[in-house]
Amino acid sequence: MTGVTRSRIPALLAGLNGPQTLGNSRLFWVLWLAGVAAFALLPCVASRYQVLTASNFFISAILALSLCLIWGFAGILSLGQAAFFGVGGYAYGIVGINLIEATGESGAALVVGALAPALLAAAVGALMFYSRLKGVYVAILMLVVSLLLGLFMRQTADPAYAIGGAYLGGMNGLGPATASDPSIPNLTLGFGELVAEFDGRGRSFYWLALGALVAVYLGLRWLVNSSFGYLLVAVREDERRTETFGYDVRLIQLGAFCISAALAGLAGALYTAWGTYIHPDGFSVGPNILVVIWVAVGGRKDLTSVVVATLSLSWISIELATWGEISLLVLGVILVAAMLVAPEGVFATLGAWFGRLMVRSRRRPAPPPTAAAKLGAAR
Amino acid sequence: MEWSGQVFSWIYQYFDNMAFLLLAASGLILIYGMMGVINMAHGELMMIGAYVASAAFYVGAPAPVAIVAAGLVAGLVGIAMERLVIRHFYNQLLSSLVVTWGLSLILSQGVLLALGPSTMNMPTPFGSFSVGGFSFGVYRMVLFATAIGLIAGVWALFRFSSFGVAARAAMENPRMASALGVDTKRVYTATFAIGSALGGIAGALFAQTAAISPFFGQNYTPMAFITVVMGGGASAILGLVYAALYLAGVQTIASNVFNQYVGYVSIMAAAFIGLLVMPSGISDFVQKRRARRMAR
Amino acid sequence: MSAPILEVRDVHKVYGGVRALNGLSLSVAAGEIHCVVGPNGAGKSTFFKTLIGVERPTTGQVFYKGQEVTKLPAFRRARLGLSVKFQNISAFGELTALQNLFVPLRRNHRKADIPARASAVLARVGLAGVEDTPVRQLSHGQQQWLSIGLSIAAEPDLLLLDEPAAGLSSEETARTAELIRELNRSGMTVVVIEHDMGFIRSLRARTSVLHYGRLFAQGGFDEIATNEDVRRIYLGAA
Amino acid sequence: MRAPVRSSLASSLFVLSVVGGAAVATPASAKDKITVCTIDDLSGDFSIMSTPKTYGYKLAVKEINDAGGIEVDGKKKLIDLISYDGQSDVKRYQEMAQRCVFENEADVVMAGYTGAEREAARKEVVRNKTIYWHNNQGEGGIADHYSFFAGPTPEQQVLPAIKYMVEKIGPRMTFIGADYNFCRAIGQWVRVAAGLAGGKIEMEEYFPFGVSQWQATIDKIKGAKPDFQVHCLVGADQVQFYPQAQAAGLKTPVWSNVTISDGYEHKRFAPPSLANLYVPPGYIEDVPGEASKAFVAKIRAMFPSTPYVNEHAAFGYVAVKAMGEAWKKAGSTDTEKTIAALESDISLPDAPGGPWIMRGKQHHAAMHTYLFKVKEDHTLALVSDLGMTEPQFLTSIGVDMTKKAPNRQFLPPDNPEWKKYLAP
Repeated sequence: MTGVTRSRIPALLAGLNGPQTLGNSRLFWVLWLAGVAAFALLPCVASRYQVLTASNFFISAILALSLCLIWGFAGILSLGQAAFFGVGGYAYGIVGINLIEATGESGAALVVGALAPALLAAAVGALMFYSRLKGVYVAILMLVVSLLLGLFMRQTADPAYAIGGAYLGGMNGLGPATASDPSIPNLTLGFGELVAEFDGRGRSFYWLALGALVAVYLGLRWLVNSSFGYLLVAVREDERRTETFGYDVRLIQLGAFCISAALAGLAGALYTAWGTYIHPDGFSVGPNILVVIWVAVGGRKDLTSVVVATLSLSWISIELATWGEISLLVLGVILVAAMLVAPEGVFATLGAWFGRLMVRSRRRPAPPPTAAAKLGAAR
Repeated sequence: MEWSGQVFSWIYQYFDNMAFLLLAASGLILIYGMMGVINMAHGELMMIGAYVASAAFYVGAPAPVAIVAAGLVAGLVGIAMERLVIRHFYNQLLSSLVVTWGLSLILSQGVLLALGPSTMNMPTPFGSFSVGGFSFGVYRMVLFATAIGLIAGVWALFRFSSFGVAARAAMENPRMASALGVDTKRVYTATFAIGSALGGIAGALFAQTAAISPFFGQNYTPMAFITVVMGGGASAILGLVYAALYLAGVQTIASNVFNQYVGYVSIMAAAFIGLLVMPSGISDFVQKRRARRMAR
Repeated sequence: MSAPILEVRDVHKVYGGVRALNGLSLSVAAGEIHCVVGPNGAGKSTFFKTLIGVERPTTGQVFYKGQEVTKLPAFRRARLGLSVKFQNISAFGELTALQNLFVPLRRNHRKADIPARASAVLARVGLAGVEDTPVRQLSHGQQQWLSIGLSIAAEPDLLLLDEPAAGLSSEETARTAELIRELNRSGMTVVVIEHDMGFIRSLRARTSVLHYGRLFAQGGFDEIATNEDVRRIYLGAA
Repeated sequence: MRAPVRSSLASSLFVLSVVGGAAVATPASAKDKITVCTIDDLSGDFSIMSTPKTYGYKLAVKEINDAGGIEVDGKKKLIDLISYDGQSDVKRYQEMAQRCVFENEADVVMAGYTGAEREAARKEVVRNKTIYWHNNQGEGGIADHYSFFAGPTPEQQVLPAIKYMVEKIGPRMTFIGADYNFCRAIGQWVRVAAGLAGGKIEMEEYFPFGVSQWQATIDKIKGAKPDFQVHCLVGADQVQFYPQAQAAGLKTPVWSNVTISDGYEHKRFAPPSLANLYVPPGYIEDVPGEASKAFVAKIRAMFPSTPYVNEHAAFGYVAVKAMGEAWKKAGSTDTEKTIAALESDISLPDAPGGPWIMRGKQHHAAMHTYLFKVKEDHTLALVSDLGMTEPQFLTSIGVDMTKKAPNRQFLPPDNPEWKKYLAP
């Protein structure tokens, strides 16, 4: 498929296409653009509640993409992705409270929100990967890190837990230390007089979140289809073999891990800015598993599927919450059914199936059969 | 208050902490260690055990009968789960995690809808005894003895019985085992059933000290997993014992030297450090050390 | 004979009570093809793993180009010019052949040059034209050759091949042997670890026989093939 | 090649916009009703406590509607009750609070059991200038223009009850509690109460939620030989203290304001685990009086499977009734007018636990609290009617909500007179 499409697609898109991602055809990109455009126009028809809820879904999708990068492409299982989300969220809040009155903007807080978890990932990741920790051991270690962070944040009810003007606030969540300190600021970007404030409840924030999601999505598509992306897949498929080409696999894993943490942190920072609220419940087992669910139900090896799954599942579960006691039961049934029908991910399976269907309906076999392929078929 | 009492109290706490980890993890170790399935619904099997035991107890069954009944019912539920769902997810760690998370939602929420938010737990039997001016509940020691008994039983089953040999063969190399006439399907189902029954029994035992609700089991699952993984895969059952010895030891020391908050945090910290030092779990680490010693 | 490019001295390796290597000493001269054979369980794979750095010997030393590399991780040995191919097929199935070659080539070459170099490597191992084919669609033999291609794309001084002929048809085996000779002619030292005596015969190179984790015999192929003791351990094992 | 995904996305987008269109179309009819939006834990760990609260809401709404509704803007309007399941999940509270405010355009939002749930929902509700109610005990001291609290505060439970315990049982006490905001606040209040009543705290320790093995702590408490213990043990793990303490022969009386009133532990633990436990509820089923009996009868008639009519049921009921009175008094559902009405000391003389009066300057309510003791067979004995307890804390530190709301939470250290009691 790649061989056919490569030549027909504008050079701009070439870097975004490849076998690491489903959906490389012109049709896909046309539909993709239509989808993004529809989302961009959504605030014109949807209610305020739907707009602000969708903003939250976009943030969740960024978080899911961050896990998809390390789990789907680098083969690192993590049960602690929400830890980075939480750290990013707290970092945004703490820096935002302390700087908003001095600088009038919270862009720096957003940057710190991405950097702080990346630093944490560098520290924890270096310890893990240089100890040759693998598979489920990484997953559990990251869960432990998340639980430890949660344990710490929960017991910060004492007013002594204040960083500048920010009071960590224990279970009740981050807030101002004294009555004269500001509360967690809205996302405010710009310098001096030229600042724009993005209220989490409004359309401007919606477009910003959508833009961030599209940017992260395209950025990751480019990354996994670049030679570094091939390297990630190589590490996933055979760590030892990759190492024998002279690569320090641990460093590659660490790099991917830090990028992933930064993206999760970005999502966390956006989440805090969205609701101007952050609390330590996000470090517990449930939220960590939720990220895994989004990625697994979508299909961990495909970015598009993960985004679609996250948006759909978030939407389904928030609608179910209005059904009362039966909601979690139904969600459980959906999860089990989805995993039984498509263990490799519902949307990835669906996408691959449709891809084959399209090829067949055009009555054109996918790759021009090379001599090699013929030889392969003969065997 | 005498020294003898204080020392005994430390030992008692150590055993108590260990019993908690061993019981919560005893069923999981089979399912994770032998089938490569992270069963997030294990806590719900414990919950079912607790409900069954409590119901049996209040219709007049003696406690031991109630506990056996809990094991049987949880085992049957386990068989159903395995036949319908789990068999598609052997050795797929995170996929199995997602699907069993779904099962756990179904089971806990189903029980909530069917039976309401809570039920009466069972009284703690046996009373207390005292050593050097300190008094202690007998039941916690019974828990510990039962935990050791269950672990030893499972170990013996897999070590000595023909079922155990077949099971280990099926885990190691399913294709080879089935070629040799082992019905691998049935072996898997039976292993899962035994793991589930152990969960049910653990739930019934905890039901005599803890409040019972549909979400009863969720408090045990994460800690049980950390223990199981800490133990490592080189020798699953022995690894579990090592992990319980290690984590409970750190916890007991930290709670007494500092306070119980530090003690609780120290389990997590000990797991963190332990995994970094022993990246494939304790049993693997011990095995490698032994190999190195033999080489010299 | 020229200076040894690779040398192991008195290497022991113990796994959980099993002595896989038991005082093995062996050296490989620069520029030669060197075959290592032995019956099942002789310690061939362990030997291979300690050479490439995936396993560390329990005791003993490994030297490469005169430098001790015993404790060097695999990727550092690779950067010194040691390249390997594992026994099982070790190309990356979910990437295309071209993308596979990106992995060894991107360390030493600019991105723009890589496709051309990759095509050259593919041509050299007889796989011209498969650039954009996902590797899992290639035949078993093609995957083996691509795997060798990946190894030589790193432009090594020493190439270690573990059972390069496993699972190949006789025609493919002959082509593989020809490829190895061709690589050797271009200046590469090649170590072949192999169970199949037929394949070794076609290489006609210096051969070391391992048995119970030690060097059992060494010499030209004919010398080894006619050695009564070697015949006995092979038959005994079979 | 991902058209199905895209098209399914597109179709869900379509669904979204259709739903959106419908939502835009509905407000006209919604205006005919008064909207009460509630979020409670119907599933998850806290459903034990919070499910009865929805019973209280439903009963109050039914009573008001059966009586023909409330006259606002010159027209009788019925109350529309919208209930969401918070699933014991903090993030869900934030999301559902938004739904209440924006989608349902609620006139009042009542949400949350724990402090974390409360803050997640409350922050979202008040920043959108909507009235918020929290209807069970909390750490108190929240002084916010839009926030009202139906349940008892620590000063109403801790101060009178500890005074009673010190006078009747003895001055020496130990304190153990869960390490989070509520129990930390209770700890501070206990210190204040001990200081005021002449008691002495021999030991004070906090524990994370997962702790379930208590032998070390039991030893420590025994070593301290207190006259009574004060507990703030929260969650399924921590309450395992009780059977363990019984088994280990620790029989010292216990006082706790988080047990029985929310989770009716005496109905869930086999006797005699909780024997000798003193609790100070604002309401439980065992509270005497005609109003209490009538309330229990009405709840059971409507929800026969109710395991126990707890504090949540009563204050959920009270909150809706109080809002009804306020709307009636204001003659409007306008937020500011309703707040003004609420601040004029709305009272419910026939509340389940006895007369209940919202103190407008405090946004907290005056009410009866009671001291019960759990007997060997787990029946409850009324030890003392602690009488009508007034919330005074905010007033004592100079807050008057009818004049200016500081929009923050105050805790005992904010009272300079209590500094001496709080010093470690």
